[in-house]
Amino acid sequence: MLDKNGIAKRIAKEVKDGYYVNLGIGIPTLVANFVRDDISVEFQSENGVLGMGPFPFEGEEDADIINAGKQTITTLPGASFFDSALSFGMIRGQHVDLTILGAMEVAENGDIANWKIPGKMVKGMGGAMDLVASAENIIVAMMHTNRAGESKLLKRCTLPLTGVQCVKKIVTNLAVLEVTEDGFRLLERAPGVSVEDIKQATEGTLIVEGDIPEMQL
Amino acid sequence: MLDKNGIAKRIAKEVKDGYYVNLGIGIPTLVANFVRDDISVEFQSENGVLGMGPFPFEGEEDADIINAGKQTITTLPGASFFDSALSFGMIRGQHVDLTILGAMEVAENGDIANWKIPGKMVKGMGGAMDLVASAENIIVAMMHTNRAGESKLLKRCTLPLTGVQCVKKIVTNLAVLEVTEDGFRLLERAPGVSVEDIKQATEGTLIVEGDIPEMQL
Amino acid sequence: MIKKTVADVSAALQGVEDGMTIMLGGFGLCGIPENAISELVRLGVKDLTCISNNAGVDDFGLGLLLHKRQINKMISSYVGENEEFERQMLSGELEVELTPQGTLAEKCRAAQAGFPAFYTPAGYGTEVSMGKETREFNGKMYVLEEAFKADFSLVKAWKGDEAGNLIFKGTARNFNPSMCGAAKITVAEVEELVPAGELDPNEIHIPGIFVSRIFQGKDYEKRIEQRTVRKRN
Amino acid sequence: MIKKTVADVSAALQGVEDGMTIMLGGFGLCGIPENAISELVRLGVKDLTCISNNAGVDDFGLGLLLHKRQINKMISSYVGENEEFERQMLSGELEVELTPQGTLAEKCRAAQAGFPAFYTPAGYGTEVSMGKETREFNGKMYVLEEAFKADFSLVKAWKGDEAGNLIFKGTARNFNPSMCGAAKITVAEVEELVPAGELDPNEIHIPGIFVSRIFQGKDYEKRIEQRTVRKRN
Repeated sequence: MLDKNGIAKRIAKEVKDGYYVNLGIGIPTLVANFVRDDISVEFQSENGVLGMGPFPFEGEEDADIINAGKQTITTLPGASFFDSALSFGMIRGQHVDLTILGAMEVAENGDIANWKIPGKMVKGMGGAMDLVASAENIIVAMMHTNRAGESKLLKRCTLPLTGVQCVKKIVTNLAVLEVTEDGFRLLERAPGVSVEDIKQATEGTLIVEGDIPEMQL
Repeated sequence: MLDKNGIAKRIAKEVKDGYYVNLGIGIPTLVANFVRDDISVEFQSENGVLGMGPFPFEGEEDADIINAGKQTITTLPGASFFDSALSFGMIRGQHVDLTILGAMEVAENGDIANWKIPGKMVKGMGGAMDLVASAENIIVAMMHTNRAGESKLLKRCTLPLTGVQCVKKIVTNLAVLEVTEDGFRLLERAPGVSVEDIKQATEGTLIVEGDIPEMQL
Repeated sequence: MIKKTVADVSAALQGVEDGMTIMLGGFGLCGIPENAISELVRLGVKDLTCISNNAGVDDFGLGLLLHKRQINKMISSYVGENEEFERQMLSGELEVELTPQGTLAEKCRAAQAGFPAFYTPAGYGTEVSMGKETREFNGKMYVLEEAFKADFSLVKAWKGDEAGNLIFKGTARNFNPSMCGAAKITVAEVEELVPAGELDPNEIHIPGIFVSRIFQGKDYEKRIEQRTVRKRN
Repeated sequence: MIKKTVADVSAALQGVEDGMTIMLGGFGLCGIPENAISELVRLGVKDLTCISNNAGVDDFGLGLLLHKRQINKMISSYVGENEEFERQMLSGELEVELTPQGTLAEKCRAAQAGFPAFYTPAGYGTEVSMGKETREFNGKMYVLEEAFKADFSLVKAWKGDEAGNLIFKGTARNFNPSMCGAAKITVAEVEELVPAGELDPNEIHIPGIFVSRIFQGKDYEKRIEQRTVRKRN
């Protein structure tokens, strides 16, 4: 079973040379720490920066240079700043190669819910609806079950949707799964997790074909 | 009767302090020469410059700085360059206060035709359709009649239209006219031109109320 | 050159009235029009509809207006980080219209550029598209979204000149450029106001034609919401 | 940093084939991709559809392609100043689709930014709107125009870096920025190619994400169509 860093580490393997990547808040942010050094990747933040670097050294924070999580950041050589309209032009126009974001629920048809729980304070969708409606390549990073132990991989989402039929891949603390026309296809098990464990934790249709390998991290 | 410079001179009086102005090719271009020195005006060219100045001194031409007529120009302090999409955002978004352009025909309902003569080589509408469809304040600068002596102020345009019900004012070699719901209202006569002369040269409905003053140039 | 400079924030906000719709630039607390917000508090105008990506924090940014109950309705994409906001929203005192961030930006840009409406894929199949026209283009579904209509647009830039030309800095650019000229009156406050001719015409982000009034702001706090740093080795 | 540099114009235009749709930046002869046009002539690709505001002059710009009969169809707003163009158009050899200039720019920008279509007032009530959907918003009529679809976009910038970031100069900017990322492959030629990090991130007009390949152009002629000057006193 993986912890949050483990999930991020596994997702980092999906990041290919030459990719522009948008990372959501939470586990996705951690992915940047695990991307291989020998490939070229640029991180985009929807508030208007491409080519984000690490956090600044103490004392070098600039209030005018932040990411979408409102954290102070730095930029790398080749970076650029731009306005919100152009930023979402990048996203909507499918120039960003990979979007990694968290979710409350994912349905076996690729629907995703990650912005609203009826009856609770709603903070808003931010850029998530634009990202999921536009991106060709979306990976969800999340725990396989919620705190009550209920599956977050469902036949149908129960929460208000963020986007429809858009999720392509899911990496959880238990498994890597692909969204197919027939349901969630199990690709990999987390270390020490059995296919049976994953079946138990998955409410939606789970497709298990042949031997399921353990993740290589 | 006015010559081209006279028409431009009369139109220059319509340019008010604080106006952003787009000038079409031909007579409209001449208007810039007659705008009062004591008011602030900025000229926009749809190829991407605001704050155009006079032609450059000999030897100082820059191939990268031209107007929409492809002429080499200079810029004044406070000028800016921008791309075509933003430029037409200015025009479409009605940030340009006054558009002055030429025409082949104007109809009494404000329709304008200035881009195409069937059977002849068509060069294209350039930015004219965007300008006339967007601008709130359009003045047409043209001769009252064509080379064959036929009126260019018509009941209905006979040539393919550039825009509908958009022209507000017309300044010709004979008169200043306003487009109203009832037709062309005669506002001023050119020096030495009688109301009768103007009636003769106007095919569309001409409204003559009271004494028609002679233009002050 | 058409001069857009006004003496101070008070002159810049002349005409702001109760019940108006006001756009405000900024992402989080980054690039917000600090001076203009303070003046709105001082003026005490009420029943405002505010279009802003976020709603500030409890004691800064739009939180200051919320605290004084000056805002009736917020149109935003994300409104976390603000307890007073949450209280007013849950009690029904405050109306909130949540809009996807890219749609919010484009609704500003559409108003600036004279587009009445546009089709975007964001929000299709979600409650955001409820009551809106949806339509297929090339096998994909889109939602029709309309341009904003606003009375004032309050933006913050880094440098500006007398002609109203603006240059933004870093990610403080965000929504500010698209809001310029997207309301009847656009007020720009800048950290540095220079004479016309000092800014390179090639480096201007927003031409002065989109700005109605410009003034030199003061006392910028530029608060950081999430101060994240790393240690030097 | 994702490197976009290629060795030369020949590498940059790899993949251009007969029958493709190609966008080309420039207004008149200002800001046209001179190197890429020469390479298209050298390659001899035929049956091209070219999206470009103008069509060059007889012996320069797109006129060079017209002369070799490489263009089947032009989508432009203004095509004067070109006798060979006129001959081919009148004889029916060349198809011409005339589009209002602002609509042309926005059809590029829509393709870049993932908008399938937009409503514009330009051309309403004229033959440009024939066969297109028209619609009223707030009492005014608009025409629905769709985003362009193109295979290659060929743009010219002043400075560029290895990451594909671009800065344009003066009015040579024109259609170039909106065409970046508006086709499957975007090729940028620049007068000066610098290492990543040399351009100020705040001054970049088009981020490298919209550019597929970049190369250092050479032998720029930058011909002036209308040399207008004044005498010194």
